[in-house]
Amino acid sequence: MPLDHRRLRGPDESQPPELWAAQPRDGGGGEAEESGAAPRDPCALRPLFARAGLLSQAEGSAYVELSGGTKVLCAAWGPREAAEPGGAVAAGRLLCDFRRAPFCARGARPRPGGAAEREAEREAAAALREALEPAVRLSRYPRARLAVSALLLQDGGSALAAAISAASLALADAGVEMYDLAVGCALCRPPRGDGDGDGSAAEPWLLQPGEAEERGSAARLTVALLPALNQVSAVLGGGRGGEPEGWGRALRLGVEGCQRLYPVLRHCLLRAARRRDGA
Amino acid sequence: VLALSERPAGERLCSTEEASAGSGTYARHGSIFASLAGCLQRCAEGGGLPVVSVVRDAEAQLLPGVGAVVTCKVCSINSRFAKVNILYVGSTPLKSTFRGTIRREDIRATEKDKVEVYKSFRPGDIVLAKVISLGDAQSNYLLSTAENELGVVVARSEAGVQMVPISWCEMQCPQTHTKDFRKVARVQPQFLQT
Amino acid sequence: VGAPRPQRSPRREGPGLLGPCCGAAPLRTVEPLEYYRRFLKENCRPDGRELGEFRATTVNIGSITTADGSALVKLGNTTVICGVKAELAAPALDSANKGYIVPNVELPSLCSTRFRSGPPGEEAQAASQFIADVIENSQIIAKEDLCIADGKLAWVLYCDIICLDYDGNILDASTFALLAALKNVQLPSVTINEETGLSEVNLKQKNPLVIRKHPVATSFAIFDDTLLIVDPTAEEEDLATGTVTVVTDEDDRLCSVHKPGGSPLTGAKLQDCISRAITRHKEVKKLIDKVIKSIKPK
Amino acid sequence: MASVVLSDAEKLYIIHGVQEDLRVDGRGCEDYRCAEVETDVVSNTSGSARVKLGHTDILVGVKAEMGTPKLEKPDEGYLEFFVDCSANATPEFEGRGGEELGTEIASTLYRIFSSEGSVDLKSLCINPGEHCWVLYVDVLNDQICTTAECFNNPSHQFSGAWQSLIGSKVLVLRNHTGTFCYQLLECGGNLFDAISITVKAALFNTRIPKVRVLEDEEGSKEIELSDDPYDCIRLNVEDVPCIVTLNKIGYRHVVDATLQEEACSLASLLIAITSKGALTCMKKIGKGSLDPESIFEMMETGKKVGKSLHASLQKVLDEEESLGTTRQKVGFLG
Amino acid sequence: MAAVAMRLPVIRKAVGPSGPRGGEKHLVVPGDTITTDTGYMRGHGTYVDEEKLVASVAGAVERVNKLVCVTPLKTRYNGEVGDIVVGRITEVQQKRWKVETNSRLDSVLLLSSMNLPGGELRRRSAEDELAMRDYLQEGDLISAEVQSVFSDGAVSLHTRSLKYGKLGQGVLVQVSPSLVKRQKTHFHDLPCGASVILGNNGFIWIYPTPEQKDEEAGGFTTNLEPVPLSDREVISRLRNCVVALVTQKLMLFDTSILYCYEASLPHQIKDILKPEVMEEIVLETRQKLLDLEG
Repeated sequence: MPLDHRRLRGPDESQPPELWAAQPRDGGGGEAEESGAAPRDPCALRPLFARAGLLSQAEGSAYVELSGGTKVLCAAWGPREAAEPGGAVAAGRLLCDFRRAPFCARGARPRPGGAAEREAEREAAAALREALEPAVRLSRYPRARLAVSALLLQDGGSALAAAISAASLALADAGVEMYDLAVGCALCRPPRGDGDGDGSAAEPWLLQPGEAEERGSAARLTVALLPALNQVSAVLGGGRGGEPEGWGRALRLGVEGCQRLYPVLRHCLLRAARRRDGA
Repeated sequence: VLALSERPAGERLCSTEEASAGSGTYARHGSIFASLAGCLQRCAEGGGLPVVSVVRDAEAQLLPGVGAVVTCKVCSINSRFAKVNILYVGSTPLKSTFRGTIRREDIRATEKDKVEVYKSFRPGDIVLAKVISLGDAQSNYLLSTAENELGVVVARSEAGVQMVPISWCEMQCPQTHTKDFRKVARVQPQFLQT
Repeated sequence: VGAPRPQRSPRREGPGLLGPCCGAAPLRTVEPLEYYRRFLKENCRPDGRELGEFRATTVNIGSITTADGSALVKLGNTTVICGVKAELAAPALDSANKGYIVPNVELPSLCSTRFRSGPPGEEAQAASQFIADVIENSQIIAKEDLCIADGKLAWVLYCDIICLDYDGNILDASTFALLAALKNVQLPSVTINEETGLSEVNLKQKNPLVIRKHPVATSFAIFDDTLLIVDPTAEEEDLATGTVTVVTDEDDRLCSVHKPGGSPLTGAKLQDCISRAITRHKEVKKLIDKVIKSIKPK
Repeated sequence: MASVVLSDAEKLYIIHGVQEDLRVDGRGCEDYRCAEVETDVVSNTSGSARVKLGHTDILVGVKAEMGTPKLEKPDEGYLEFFVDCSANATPEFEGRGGEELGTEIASTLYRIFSSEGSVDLKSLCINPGEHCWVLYVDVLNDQICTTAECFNNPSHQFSGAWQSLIGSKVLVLRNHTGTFCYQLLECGGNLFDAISITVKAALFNTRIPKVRVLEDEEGSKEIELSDDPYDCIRLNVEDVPCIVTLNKIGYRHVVDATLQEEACSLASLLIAITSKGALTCMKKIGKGSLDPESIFEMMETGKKVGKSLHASLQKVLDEEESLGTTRQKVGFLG
Repeated sequence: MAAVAMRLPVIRKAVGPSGPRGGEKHLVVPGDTITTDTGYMRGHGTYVDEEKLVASVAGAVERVNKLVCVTPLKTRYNGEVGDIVVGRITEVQQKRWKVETNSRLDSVLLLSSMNLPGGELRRRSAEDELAMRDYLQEGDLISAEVQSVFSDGAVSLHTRSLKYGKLGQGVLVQVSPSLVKRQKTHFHDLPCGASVILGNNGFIWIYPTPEQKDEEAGGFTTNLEPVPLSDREVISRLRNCVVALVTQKLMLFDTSILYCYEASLPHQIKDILKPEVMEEIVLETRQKLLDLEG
């Protein structure tokens, strides 16, 4: 691995204390019991807190927090001159950046700038762009670029979905013309204790899983919806195979979840608009 | 003009039969939707359909469009064109500058072949210009000053003093009284402040 | 949680000569330095502060539960978050009885348009080095305290400081965030099993870090080579001819003076900076004590 | 994504055609182009395959090497993917664009083929926590690789395994100049499906040498490779999925889109389907959005098409195997 | 019904590039000595090395009196004045468009070399210059004639005839330019119910036969009505026939295409592209062409 001179480096190797915990198996088990003890309503949404327009330097910004710990901050910048004039003239470009704070997850601290971390961030940024592009009226911004930066401060599960919601709020807050907001929602399918998931009808999908549920899941899905137009702008999921019907149900559940989250985001934007007008 | 409650982007406002889509809105599947979070306005003109638009008061994000009058600062000149940075669209400041070009043939409306760029603009000048094209893959915004009201509004002499226009093509330094050539804009009365 | 200073409501208007200078473009964008000078002549700043006035400072501790300690500091608009993650490693060969503190400042593209995404730029690298120097010079934590078993096991404290909103003076904000986050750190107890020689971690039993010193940074911007203004905004930093940062601890001792180039400063002016930094230290210390106290009872 | 620029009228023609279930090349919406599959085309790999789908031409090589298992999964081996989207295939791949597309495809492949229950990763484990097989899967998008300059272009990087192969190609070119005198300047499209089919075929073809773990009295372990080159393990590819990409064009969707059709599609759905019809991965790609109902329809089509895709592929692979060495290889220049 | 057909590849011999009166071509590869006779003149694709004339490209040797050239077997398009080409706009520049014509260099279409909407012949004004993208934009296809060839081989086009101009709905097939036979006309309304433009540059445009002649070409309003299914079937069949012909390296001209079309009729359109079907119908076409030669 090439040495990273641009960051201060600690020792070559270090382990999170959890690895040395007195009874590591027990610790993990206790947690599972915790979530298993009170079987939650699979359709329950975790309360979502959203606030727009809180950063001074960004033209638009939003913060989304899911109870359970996920915290995402997003900044958006309106049209700027495209860096390279040779690009498409007819429509603007949307640039997305996704960063994970080194302390955002439990367990080992990922090395910032490491290959695995860069790859994960690049993939999340691409997913974010996929989800947002259909929502933004890029044709209104010829020769220009719009930029969105997301920073995941704490990953408590459903992080990408929260980032999609936050990013679309930030874009709207920046006054970027949009067809609709993009609302993100995540789901996961817990592994079945007996026999492997054969995709039978009873298979429960959990809406907006927490970090522990996500970690132990057999399959995961993130959906983004443009609620007013009833269009799905992002579908990203994978895991142990299941009947398409099962995934279809998950999609339906996710779309429904997005619709339920929409009023919260809408309200948040209106509050920000009022605050702005009042100022 | 009637201002209604605030609307977020994506909200359905009305059907296209009731009104036509104005700024900050778009029409799809026979309905008009908001594309900005802001105040809804309905504006009826004559006998036609009312126009609905969504207006954002705070720092609307503008792009220089064809026909817009922009304020720009000259960065560099050569014999064929002047390169400028666009700072304002109308009276709205841009959050970041956009690059534009004023070609020699677009500086003035008459006697185009006699125009010389360095007798019209100097780096640092503040110029009012109109966008004539968004440009192509090689060039950026094409601007024109071929109107009486367009051209240099602020220029400094070599002594560093703001010069005063004395004709449509000359400005004078109040300190050293040296004269310099410029394509001077006929400044509208409301801007006449020193 | 925090103790904001009373915000001066209605923004003070600048001296009355700020009419549009040309067409539609006001002075602030066309001639920003001239614009500032007109304010400074009147002994005030465009945001309504006096030259020696700090922005409202707030601190929020422990909001990131995935970190072992965290703090969010706001200095006016400038917002900085610091998360500390503790891991275990073998001590370095040349200092067998010491642990590690690894600070890194990140200025992501999120915090301002002036930064690109990708690896840390010059300013972030300089800030990381500054924080590392403050840790070293002030002895905020004795690295010996981080050692668990001589030559075998020690704590590594990764202190990641991320700027969320960049409106100037990130050194003050970062130093403060680091201090507040370290005060929030709870480390699980570690014992070495005599028989197996393996370490055992008890996640249930946690102890706070011993904070030996409380370094506080105070930054000044130098305008036109002479005028000192405190706690500069990003705009002020850009227009200034130089900046200077003074770090002091609770015993009024100087930990660090950071003056990266720019216009020269007389000894008397520097002395003035130091004494103002000492005053500032008291305010900040009071704030942090209050915040720590407010979360302790539970 | 590699793409072509079309005029509005050309797009309209394609969109109307899809509406009428008659595509430009005469296919219906759910028809694949005729595909050619051949395995064991590169001698110095553990397994390889080449698939031609229209003009999309994919070569995949699998190399099994011994490595250490990942920390979090000590009893499993793993797969690594490397995708080379050479600038030769489409000019769009030139520069960083190709690299980006390459990593995007690699991460999608990783997501699909490394997902639980695809390849039996446990069978790749030699001894837990210490040794396992790592399958390096190299994907080379080998469209239009028939010009001499493309082989001699030093800026063009092939991963190590292909180096020898390139040399042989140049030789062939020198000897039979006449056979390469024309080049159909048409690009393929449907990269994901073609790659997944090729990967599956290459995994089917993969043979991993059998090894034994010997333990001496002190507990130190030694690994012994079987002397017999035919003594090897094969992977069970029954549950390895294939990708079916469904491109939304107008109000309908098509499978196996050409590059021109891809240019008319604003959004598409990528679905990974196993031979039993189980869905293991799905992903929307493209600038546009999809309405939920059409996603359900696309999933249905994907399942149906995916199943027959697996059936046809398995049939060809079995046929090739039954012919054994009697069949003359075409190789990658056929 | 979903149809997925997979097969093992089979080594196939091309039916052969030898046209009706082809005869054996003298094929060379780079480095081959063509002649040691110093009386010959060095033409394209050759160089002189120690008094020997050596080929610098792979292709067929052609002699015109004393001049020896090697025509590359695979080549990009080399423009000649008067050629009919089909090209795609890649860039709108000041006063000109850049056009992709499969040449080594981009071709250009000057604003002054085209008929303005309505076929007006007038001086181009500044407004025309700013509205260039409204006439032709990136991705648009045009048919044009080569007006001049620059010394570096770049081609300048013109569309100053009602025959030429922006193309509407239809299908483009790109083939090697060497497979397009030079003919008096490259615009053909085929009796099977569709039209083709056989660009000398190897761009083949297949489109529904326009009802009114002068409106289709040269105009700037393209017909955006859906093409009827029956026309589509003919166009798709023609397209696949063209692909089959070039795959088997048969020269493209109206008769070969038409014969191939007729030979393909027993097959479903999508089946034409199956290798064995391609082989069969192209053989049949070739036989017919040979019969025609008689």
